[in-house]
Amino acid sequence: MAVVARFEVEYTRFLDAEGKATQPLPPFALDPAALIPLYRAMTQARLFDAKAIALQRTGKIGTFASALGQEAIGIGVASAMRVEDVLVPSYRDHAAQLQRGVTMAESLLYWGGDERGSNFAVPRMDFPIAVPIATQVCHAAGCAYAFKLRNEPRVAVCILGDGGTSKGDFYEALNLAAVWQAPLVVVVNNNQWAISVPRSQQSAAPTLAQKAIAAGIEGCQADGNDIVAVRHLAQQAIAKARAGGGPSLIEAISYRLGDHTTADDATRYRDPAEVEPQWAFEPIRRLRNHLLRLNAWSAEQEEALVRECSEAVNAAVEAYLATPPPTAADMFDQLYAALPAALREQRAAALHFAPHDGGDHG
Amino acid sequence: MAVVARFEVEYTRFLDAEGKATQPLPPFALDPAALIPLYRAMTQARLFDAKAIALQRTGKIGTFASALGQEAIGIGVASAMRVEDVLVPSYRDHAAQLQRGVTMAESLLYWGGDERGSNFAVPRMDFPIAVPIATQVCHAAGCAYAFKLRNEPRVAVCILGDGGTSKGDFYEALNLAAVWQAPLVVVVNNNQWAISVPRSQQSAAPTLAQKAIAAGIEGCQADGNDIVAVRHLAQQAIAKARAGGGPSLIEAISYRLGDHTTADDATRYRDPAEVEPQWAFEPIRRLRNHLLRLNAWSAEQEEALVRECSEAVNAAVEAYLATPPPTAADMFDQLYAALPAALREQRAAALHFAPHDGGDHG
Amino acid sequence: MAELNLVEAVNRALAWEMEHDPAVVLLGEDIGVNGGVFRATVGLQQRFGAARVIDTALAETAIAGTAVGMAAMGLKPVAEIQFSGFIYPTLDHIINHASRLRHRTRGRLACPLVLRSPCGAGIHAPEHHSESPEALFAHVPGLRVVMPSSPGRAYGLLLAAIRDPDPVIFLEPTRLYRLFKQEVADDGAALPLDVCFTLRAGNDLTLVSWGAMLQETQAAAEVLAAEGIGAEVVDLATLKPLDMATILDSVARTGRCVIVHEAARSGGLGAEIAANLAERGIYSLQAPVQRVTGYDVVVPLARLEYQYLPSVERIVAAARQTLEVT
Amino acid sequence: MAELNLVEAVNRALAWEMEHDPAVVLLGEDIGVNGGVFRATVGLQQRFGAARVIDTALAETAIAGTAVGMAAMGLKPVAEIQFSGFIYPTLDHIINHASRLRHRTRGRLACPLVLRSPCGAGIHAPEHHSESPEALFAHVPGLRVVMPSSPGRAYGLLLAAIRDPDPVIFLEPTRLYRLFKQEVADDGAALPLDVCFTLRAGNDLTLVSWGAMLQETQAAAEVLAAEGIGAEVVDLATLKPLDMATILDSVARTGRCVIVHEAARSGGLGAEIAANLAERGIYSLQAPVQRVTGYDVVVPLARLEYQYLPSVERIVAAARQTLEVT
Ligand SMILES: Cc1ncc(C[n+]2csc(CCOP(=O)(O)OP(=O)(O)O)c2C)c(N)n1
Ligand SMILES: Cc1ncc(C[n+]2csc(CCOP(=O)(O)OP(=O)(O)O)c2C)c(N)n1
Ligand SMILES: [Mg+2]
Ligand SMILES: [Mg+2]
Repeated sequence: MAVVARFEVEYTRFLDAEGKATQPLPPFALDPAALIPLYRAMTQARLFDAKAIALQRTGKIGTFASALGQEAIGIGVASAMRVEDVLVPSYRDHAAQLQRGVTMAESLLYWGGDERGSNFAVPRMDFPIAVPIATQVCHAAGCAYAFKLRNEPRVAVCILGDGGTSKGDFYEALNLAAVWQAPLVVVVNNNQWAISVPRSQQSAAPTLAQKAIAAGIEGCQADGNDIVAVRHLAQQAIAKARAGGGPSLIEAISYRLGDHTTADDATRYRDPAEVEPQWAFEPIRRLRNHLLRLNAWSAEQEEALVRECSEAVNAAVEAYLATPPPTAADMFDQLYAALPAALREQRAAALHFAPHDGGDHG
Repeated sequence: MAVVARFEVEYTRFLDAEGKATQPLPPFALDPAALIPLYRAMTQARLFDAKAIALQRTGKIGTFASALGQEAIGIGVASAMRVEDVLVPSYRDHAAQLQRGVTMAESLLYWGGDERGSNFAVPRMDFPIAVPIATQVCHAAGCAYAFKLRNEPRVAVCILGDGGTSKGDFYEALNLAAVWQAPLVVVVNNNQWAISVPRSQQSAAPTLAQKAIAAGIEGCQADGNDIVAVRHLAQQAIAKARAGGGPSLIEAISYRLGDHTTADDATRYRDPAEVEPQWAFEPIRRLRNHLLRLNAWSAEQEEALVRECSEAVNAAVEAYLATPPPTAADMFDQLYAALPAALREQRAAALHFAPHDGGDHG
Repeated sequence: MAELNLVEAVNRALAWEMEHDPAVVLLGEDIGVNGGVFRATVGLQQRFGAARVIDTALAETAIAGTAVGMAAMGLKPVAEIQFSGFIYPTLDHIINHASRLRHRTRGRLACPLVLRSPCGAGIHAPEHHSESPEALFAHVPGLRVVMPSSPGRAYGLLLAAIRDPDPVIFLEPTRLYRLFKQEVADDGAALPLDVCFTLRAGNDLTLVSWGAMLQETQAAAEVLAAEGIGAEVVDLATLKPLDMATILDSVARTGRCVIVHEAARSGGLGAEIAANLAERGIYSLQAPVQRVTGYDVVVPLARLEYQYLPSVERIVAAARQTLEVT
Repeated sequence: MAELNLVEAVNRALAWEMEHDPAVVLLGEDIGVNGGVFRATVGLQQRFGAARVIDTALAETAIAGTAVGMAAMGLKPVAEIQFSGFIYPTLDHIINHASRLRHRTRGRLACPLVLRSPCGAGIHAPEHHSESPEALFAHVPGLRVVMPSSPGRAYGLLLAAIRDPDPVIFLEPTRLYRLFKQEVADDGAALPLDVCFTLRAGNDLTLVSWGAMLQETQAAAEVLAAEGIGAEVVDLATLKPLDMATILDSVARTGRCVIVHEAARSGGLGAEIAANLAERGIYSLQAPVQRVTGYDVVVPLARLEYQYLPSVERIVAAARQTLEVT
């Protein structure tokens, strides 16, 4: 017997739960001008999140998947991307999407049940949310291939959940991207739960980062509630991908503080006593503590930030609510580049039978 | 940064290409009474294989997938199984199937285009050949689950190719089986080629054994042309599974000496100069050299063995050729446990339009 | 007899069969501790243990594929796919293996699995949660496809599906899960597969539908009845194999047929019924067959879903058109 | 003009479009060095490089899924699935993503991919190599499904498929790959999608078919012609969206229709055509519609495959039966 291959998985954290540095920080993490936008973005995402839940409760949008407590992943990853990179997100990635330039009104439109919400005005090439778990990893690998083929210095960045790492799409895509040495970064938001299935039942693998080994690429773990760690590892992986170094996998360990979605009741399967202590690790407080330590943040700034972010949320809600409803024609008009002749009659019928007020009569 | 997980992949070989021991041998490998049946089985499989190719060339069977040079995998693995275990094979696993008790006539019937060839008289619970790559790993995991649930000390043993390790089914099944700690052994016949795709393009992973790490189970490499190594590792993995130790993955490294199938011409994509030296590593010669070293084999025995095996092949061919053709009714009669009323008319029509001689008029 | 809604009826049928047949196991995502996202399996893991009510990892291909292995080894797996929009990764195992394991081994191995999944639109669910994929399965030889339209039929048909020695795709209309209750005797009595149920007799036209659409179809029949028009309403129930005898019989009497389904029109199962009428019922037909279906578009997100779904108005309009022909 | 068989025509079309559009890339198993197991892509990797003719690992889900990503980023991927029996793992990406990417982003992103696959029985291929899955795709809104029946149409339709801004499933009948040659001008001229081709005019009945079955269908038309019966033969060519106008036109003249396809009968695409006749052509019909199809069974292994496939005899018998009605 001879050992023919050896592998290691490393874990990275810069800030502990109290926001204290556990090791020398990367330069950006000492620079308030770099940190405050991240703090702002996380705060904005969390306030948006809370409002979206409230809107769902009052019937103004449909089911919504909160990212509460996982904001450092979306903001950390998206802030490490360039404009011309492409984000390929899951349904829990509005933090990343907002950072990329998707508007809150667009996000609400989507969750409100309107396809126009995925017609982002800004990140025109970003993928829409993927609901079918892990399918987006394949799309991201394909995007990355396109960039490489055309010699474009762009990176495809994909986010999925811990549950998603059980799905064939994830493995197949990583394996192909590795063979291609395509500029792909895959981030696993390991929030410990896939609806009611805890991480321990999702896989017998002690880390999810080690799934990278199956594809022959690098995998590492980050404290996913430490935005410094997430952003640092994402930056490294994205730079490596951009430089032709191929794909990487980052497992960002976080915790789903809320229900799976507004349609879920986590108390059915998860002891609230398990959740309670996890609040101590949440990312916003942690970065705030770090900023305070750097003397870069004040109560006034906090208050102003919350006010601004809340106003922005409210403006988005208003814009959303003011959006005229889609019409029956919208079911047909973007299905194909041009409406096939065979569909003309159906489109006419749909318009004929459409309620006159354009409303939803469900 | 801290290392949170470490992994190794080990490689096992007992006999080198000349059949010389490279390390202390397991007891069975010193026992001619244990070795000769393995030698016989490999010889039988190879002669069968050669005949099947000849039958295909003369139009007596359809496409056939030769296992030339990979006999140690099928025989090594199947000989480590108990009768009550279940084999879940791919299309290249007739060596394993014959060892399990499938008859050569049955195998020919299958390759001759007749479903009855999968109605094995002996290993009644073994799966038929899986043509859709890697799907069988899921089936095997399900079998293993059934054994565990019923507390039966049985093991599901699955074989697939190197190409198959790129498919989602493989990863999903391993991951589930690992969570279940189900009695499953998965053997990868890494014959270096998936039709025209070389191992190096199949995955960037330096070993296929390391794909086990993604599922959190043990993976190891064997010299797949050394039946002592294959059988030894298979025995260990099967015993472990039977004892409740959960699934394992074995990568058996071999080489596809022949074309992918009779429908393939490997010279289109593979330099014959690459193949030539691989003959030096083939498993039958290797075991013969070992037997000779043990003074357990003679030219007379060899001659008698080849004669017997050839006769058995010829008898199987005769039995196959003498099998009356299937009838149009066979398309219907085992589709459901009982023919649904809706199919009666179609069955009658099929019989009505069937050629009177029952022949194939394609 | 208990008053049950459809999802409770599903739950009772599963419980009954697990109680009486130790070979029955359930597997799927969130079906154990959580009792299923729709609560179809609520209480079953507590009652029958985590080994028989298996919370799986997130892997639909392997859910179907391991169910094939379990079934071949003598278990009776009932796998749940959480929403039918996530059923597509099961198709390979269902089509290439489950549907043909018996055939390809000439009866040596069989595949008595049930693949359950909620289906259909109308509950304002997120993207990919409102699909009606029945036609994909109904085209596959070797399968049975069943869709109940009431708590009672859910109970009896699910028992029949589990007991059936061959694979059954069992699609449960989400919209009906909690829509209404019915008295259902929890007595383990199965209903027959492979036959339609005539829910309402009538001599003026035949309305054929299945699943949730029977709500609109029956409401349409009421509207017509108020005008003195007798609509016979047939619930397909087993979508494959198709009991055309009942439909042809009905149309032989009524001479007119409107088929209602929620799935996209082209290549939907309504086509198969209409085709049979064109082949074997044409002399009975006094008017063109009509299909009232989902349009040939992606099921829209919530705000348009009721413009996609066939409405009572559309069904009545089609019926009237059919009746205008003399 | 060169004499080409169907697989050569496919090869020429791919080569033409790769030459003229740098966005076109091919991906699939064994399509590069080996030129494809049927040689459809032979020479293309040599000519256009391994970056544009990608030999992929063995992963159909990812072949489809990465093609979606490539297409969204402006490439025009043409993915090959080696045999249509292995196409099922692509369905999730085709149905849940490719077919609706344009719709769900309201036109912001599109998915101009082509999924090519050989299909059909009749070449004594191994298990799972003889499937006819067209009906599964033809039910999916947002897709185009195309099946050529001659080298010339393979060339022109494949060019059209690649140029089409939306996803196209392009199924190539294996049995036709080398069956016959035709003069094909390699001039980059596409044929129109979404329309049928009338291969033979006739006034006594309409035979509708597609793909390899047009061999038997045209042979049946010959047999009938010898008896003085004029059969019009329509090649569907684009199976979705369906050009019913051409078929209804023809049946308006002939009054009789026989639909021929190789896939299993129930829920096959023939049902959609017959359904349309029952809805919109019923007053033209002078006899029941007939479908001559594969039976509702698993495509058998080689020894029975020609008992499964519709034969000239079966088509002629159906035609005669149709004509007997007066
Ligand atoms: C293929 C597929 N199967 C099932 C679902 C239903 N579902 C939605 S979210 C979810 C759990 C996902 O868990 P994870 O990947 O950990 O992501 P998280 O929701 O925790 O962010 C499931 C099962 C789905 N969306 N897609
Ligand atoms: C899902 C699937 N895709 C494609 C094929 C066609 N095919 C048959 S064998 C083969 C290569 C398999 O390679 P490998 O897994 O290494 O096994 P080997 O043939 O070398 O034993 C391919 C692509 C198939 N049978 N199944
Ligand atoms: Mg999670
Ligand atoms: Mg191989």
